[in-house]
Amino acid sequence: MITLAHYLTLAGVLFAIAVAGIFLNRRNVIVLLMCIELLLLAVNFNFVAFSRFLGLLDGQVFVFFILTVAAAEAAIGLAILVVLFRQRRSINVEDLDAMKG
Amino acid sequence: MAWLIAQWERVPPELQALIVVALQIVGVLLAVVIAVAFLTLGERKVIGYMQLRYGPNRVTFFGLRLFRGIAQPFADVVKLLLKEIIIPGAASPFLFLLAPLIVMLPALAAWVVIPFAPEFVLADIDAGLLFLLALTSMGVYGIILGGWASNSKYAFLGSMRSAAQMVAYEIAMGFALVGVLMAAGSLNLGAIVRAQEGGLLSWNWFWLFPLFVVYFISALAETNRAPFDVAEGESEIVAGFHVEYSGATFATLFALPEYANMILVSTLCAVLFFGGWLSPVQGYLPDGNWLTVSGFHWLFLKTGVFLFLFLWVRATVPRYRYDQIMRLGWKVLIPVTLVWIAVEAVLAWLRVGPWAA
Amino acid sequence: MLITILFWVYAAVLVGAATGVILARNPVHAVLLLVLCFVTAAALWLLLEAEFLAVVLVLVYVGAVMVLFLFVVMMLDVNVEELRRGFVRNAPLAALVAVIVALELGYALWVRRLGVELPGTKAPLPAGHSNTAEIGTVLYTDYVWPFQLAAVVLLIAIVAAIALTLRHRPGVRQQDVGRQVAVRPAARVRLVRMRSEHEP
Amino acid sequence: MGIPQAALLIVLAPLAAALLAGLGGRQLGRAGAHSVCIAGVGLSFVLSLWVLLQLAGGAPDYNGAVYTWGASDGLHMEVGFLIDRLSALMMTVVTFVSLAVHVYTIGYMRDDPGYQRFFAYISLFTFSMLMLVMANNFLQLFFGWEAVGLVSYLLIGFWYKRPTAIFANLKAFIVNRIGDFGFIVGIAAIVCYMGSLDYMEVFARAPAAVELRVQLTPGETTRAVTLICIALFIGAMGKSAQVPLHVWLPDSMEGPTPISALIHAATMVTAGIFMIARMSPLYELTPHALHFVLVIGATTALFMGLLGLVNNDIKRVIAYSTLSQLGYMTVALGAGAYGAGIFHLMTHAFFKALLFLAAGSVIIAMHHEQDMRRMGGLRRYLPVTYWTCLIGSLALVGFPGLSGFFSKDIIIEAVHHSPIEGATYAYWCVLLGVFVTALYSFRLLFMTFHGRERMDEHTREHLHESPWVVTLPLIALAIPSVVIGWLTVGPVVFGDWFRGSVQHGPDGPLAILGEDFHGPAAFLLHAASAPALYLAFAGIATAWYLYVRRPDLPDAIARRCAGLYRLLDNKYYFDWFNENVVAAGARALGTGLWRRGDEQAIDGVLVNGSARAVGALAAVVRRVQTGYLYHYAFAMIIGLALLLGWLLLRT
Repeated sequence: MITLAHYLTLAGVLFAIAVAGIFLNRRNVIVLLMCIELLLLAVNFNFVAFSRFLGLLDGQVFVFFILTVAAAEAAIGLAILVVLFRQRRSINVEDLDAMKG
Repeated sequence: MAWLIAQWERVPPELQALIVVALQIVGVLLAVVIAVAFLTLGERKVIGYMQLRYGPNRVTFFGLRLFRGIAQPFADVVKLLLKEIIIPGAASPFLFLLAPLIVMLPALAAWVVIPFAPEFVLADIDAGLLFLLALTSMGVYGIILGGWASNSKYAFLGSMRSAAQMVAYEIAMGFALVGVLMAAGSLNLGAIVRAQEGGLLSWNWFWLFPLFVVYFISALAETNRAPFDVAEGESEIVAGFHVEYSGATFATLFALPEYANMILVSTLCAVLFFGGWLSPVQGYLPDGNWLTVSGFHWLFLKTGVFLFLFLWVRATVPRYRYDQIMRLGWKVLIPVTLVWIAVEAVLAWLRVGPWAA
Repeated sequence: MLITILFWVYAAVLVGAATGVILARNPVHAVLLLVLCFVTAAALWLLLEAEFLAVVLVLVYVGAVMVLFLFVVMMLDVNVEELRRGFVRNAPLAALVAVIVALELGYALWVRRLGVELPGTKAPLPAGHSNTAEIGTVLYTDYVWPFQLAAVVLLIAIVAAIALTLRHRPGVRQQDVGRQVAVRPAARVRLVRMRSEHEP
Repeated sequence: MGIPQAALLIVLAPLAAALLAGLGGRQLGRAGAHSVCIAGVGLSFVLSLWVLLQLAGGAPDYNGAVYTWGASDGLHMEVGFLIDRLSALMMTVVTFVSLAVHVYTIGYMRDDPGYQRFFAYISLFTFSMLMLVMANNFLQLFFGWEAVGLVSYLLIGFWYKRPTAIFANLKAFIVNRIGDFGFIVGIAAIVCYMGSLDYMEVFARAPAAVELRVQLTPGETTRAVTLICIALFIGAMGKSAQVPLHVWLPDSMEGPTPISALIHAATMVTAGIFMIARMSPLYELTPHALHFVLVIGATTALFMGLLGLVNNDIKRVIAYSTLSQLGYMTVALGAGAYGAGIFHLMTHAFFKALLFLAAGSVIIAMHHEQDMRRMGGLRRYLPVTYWTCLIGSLALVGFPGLSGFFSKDIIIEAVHHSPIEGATYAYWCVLLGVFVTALYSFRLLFMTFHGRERMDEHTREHLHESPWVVTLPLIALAIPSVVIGWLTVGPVVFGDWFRGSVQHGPDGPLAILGEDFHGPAAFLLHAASAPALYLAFAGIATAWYLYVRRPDLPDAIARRCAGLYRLLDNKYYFDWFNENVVAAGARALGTGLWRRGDEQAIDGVLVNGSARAVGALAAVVRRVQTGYLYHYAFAMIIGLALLLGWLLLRT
């Protein structure tokens, strides 16, 4: 039988993969954004699983809001990315160091 | 026969159910594919007559002159399947081949939630309408990938146009569906049909007429049909996203999904706004009359009418320009749906019409 | 039984796809693999009987957000090779951090337990149960203000995205429907009555 | 029309006139401006008189709010009027003197370019004073108080191109601010301890609050009501020019003479006196505060009078006289004889305004020459001015039967009978003050109008009596100067005129005096047995001897008593002290704060120092802040891992 622990473990593995992805793709902003989406997906997994196994709906409502905010974040993030690319002709994170002292 | 039944009894019940479902799926798919085949023929004939020409009239079964051109679809299928599949040199082969499948899959998968008759639906799921929306939104991937993987600027431009157009009209379409689900109080398509019981004027189109119009126009755009077929605008970008495809890949990327989608949205029009399998004279004639009996034939008839509308529009309306398409989608259709949803909410609040109960 | 099989299949696909996302050489492949992740995740959520969220995940993420990603990836002329520099050099560190995080999570899950009955299973929900209706009920009553707030967040995101990427290109002629509609024949055509030159 | 409507009109008429003349002066023209202002103030005067007669006829007091512009935590901030006999009397006096000054100004300021502005100011001043007098709450009182101060600032510096005028108006403003600080502390203390701004509520709560104590210095408590009264009196010291906050008044003679008459004789300086009389229910609760008031008043009365003996500027002599007379009023208040104080205020308003206007008339005739040493023998050229001035002087010194006689004699007697600590000192001060008053008054009169004509030829040829707009107010003021005391001493001081508005202690001096009072005539006879009258006559005689008979003698005395003369000539070194100790100290403090505090501590250490500190810190932190997005992402993730680990390992 599939238990709560199965889902939580799956989410944990997903989270760890996403963390590794952030380290690996440190130059590519788009993949970074995608890794963040993966992180959120892992978190959402936990919410949904707990919601199901605890019999409380609030977890799912929370996932709903996370999805909303993540969608907004992705939209704005990509818009910024496009503007950035127009300015710099690059999305290499190492080129985006205007703040560097 | 008895032996077959006995063998059937020996099969475990779970497997039995699986086999039944699989057979149903195969049946529906087969029906859809055949319908697509004949729709291509129908399109050519209808437009031909509208434009005062014959259309296909050579290929027949065994030389029977009665239905001239009736075997044309089969000839086409054979031709397409036998042709060479050319993969462009600089293309990404995996994605190039994957794209047609991605386009085809949602177009066929959507049929599982369509209620064909009062008791016949492959998957009677609660969130049927959402499922439909989710699936139609996936179709865009195939087009984008097809265009991108071809590594051709015409294909890429066509796919971009198509994708933008589909994303834009999906919103208007979604809002139109919101109106429907508000009227029915359910996302289940069967429940939506049952909520429209009671004859021609109790169907959704009457109270949701603006939404119906928006839905139909969006359906035209979603299927990339004329007059919204700029994605394959021959005069500008050769043939759009499928310019590099040939043979079976062309058939699955272009012909099959497009016509399958046409049939699907026509069916959905019938289901969502025209009472699905319900009889239009229900309640106007005494019960038991053969005309008032609900059934698949009504759905078939209504779908046919909408398909004819599709063809009619293609034959008569000139193609829109791209910016005009975007304008229509964002600045006309979406506001119309928003306004009508508000009106509908007020009507429901005031308990007018179908919300009186 | 069926559910168990489906879980393992989907879980395997999910983990594989996620690994593919972070390792993919081509960003387009990464996006597509991420789409696969979302689709399998939606399937897993269906197993968890969260149909609404599963469908919404596909609808919103697969249907909209990832399309956006795909657009951006395709339209930006990205030098992929240059972005991959340091990939191998970072791999050990990445693996280390990932393993640490995984170990911590596993420790929390399997050793500390955090007061949750982990091995417990749930009976399937009754037949007439509608997850969508339930979420709707909660969302429009208890969570109505957060819901409105989320709507505002989305609206701001729309406005911000448009404002950021909007640019006016000089020299582009655009159709002004209002002016077209406002045109009157008198403003365009002048009818002149002329005497014919030859007598009939 | 009832009293409330009349009250509103009384206040608004001068305000409207001021606004018209001030904002639309260019359009109205000179005649228009003065017509509007005189009409406004005239209306106020007529209505005030009507209200006074109504109240005298037994109409009930009016106490009500016109407009509430704020309520906070039970504290109501209102515009409201309290019209009782005290305020009605004040209103009448203020508007009458103001009207006289208005008319007089037509002649005095005839050639001034700021004609309309001047009329706007004096009408505005009248409005402010009326707001002050008619207030029924402390906030409005404060409003009027400050408005009066503001307008006096504007008026003293009316000739803003004269450096001395600017200096004088700044001085008046600053000194008044010091007093106002005390005043607002008093009001704040009232709000704090009584919880209300309304007079009647405060008075009603005051007896219950008598035992409230406040700890000002460690280990020592003071009664809150004493604190309140002394703080309020400090405000009154500023406005009513009591020692040591008197220094602004003589200098303020830089303003045009009508202002001197209006502000520094009849109205503004009396605000303090009026306020303390109004607050008599509070002052009656605290003998300590009364003691303070009494001593300050007595000191002012005598020592400011002495200064009038040595000054040669005609207006300044009158100004010192005003100071001295204000001292008398304050003494009356300190002795608990509030009615006597107000009575003297009223009589003084008439004859002091008269004296100022007469001085102004002289100044016009002398072409703005104010030094008495260049005058003399003017009575032949200015007969009306001379006679009215003589009447004013006689009233001032207390010639039997004239108004000043009654008011001053009552004060002296009241002090004599006062049980307050320090009354003996005060008694001697005011008694000697009578002699001094007579001396400087007649010194002024004799030096100006009698004796040798000391002006130059050119001036002498142009000497002539002032026009009727100048002399008419003189005559109009001379009449009440003569008769008002006789007519009103009975009811106002000893009758029940102020019952309800001013609270006298049951065993106060006025009660004792009242037992012996049997009408003005009897009072006159009774006074013959007191020393004050003879002192006054002695003063007049001395003045005559010194300045008519032997004009060379004063200089000789001055030479003989050089130290004393220098002390008086330098006004007891108050100005020197203020200039060289207070102001210089403040300047030194300011410079110190600027150099040490601002430039070194704040700019050097706090601003630049913190900037440098941040810069130094940033130089270190900058190495951590690489600017690379992924470094931050790494930091976050590693931090997350560490946090998770800490959470898990924390048992």
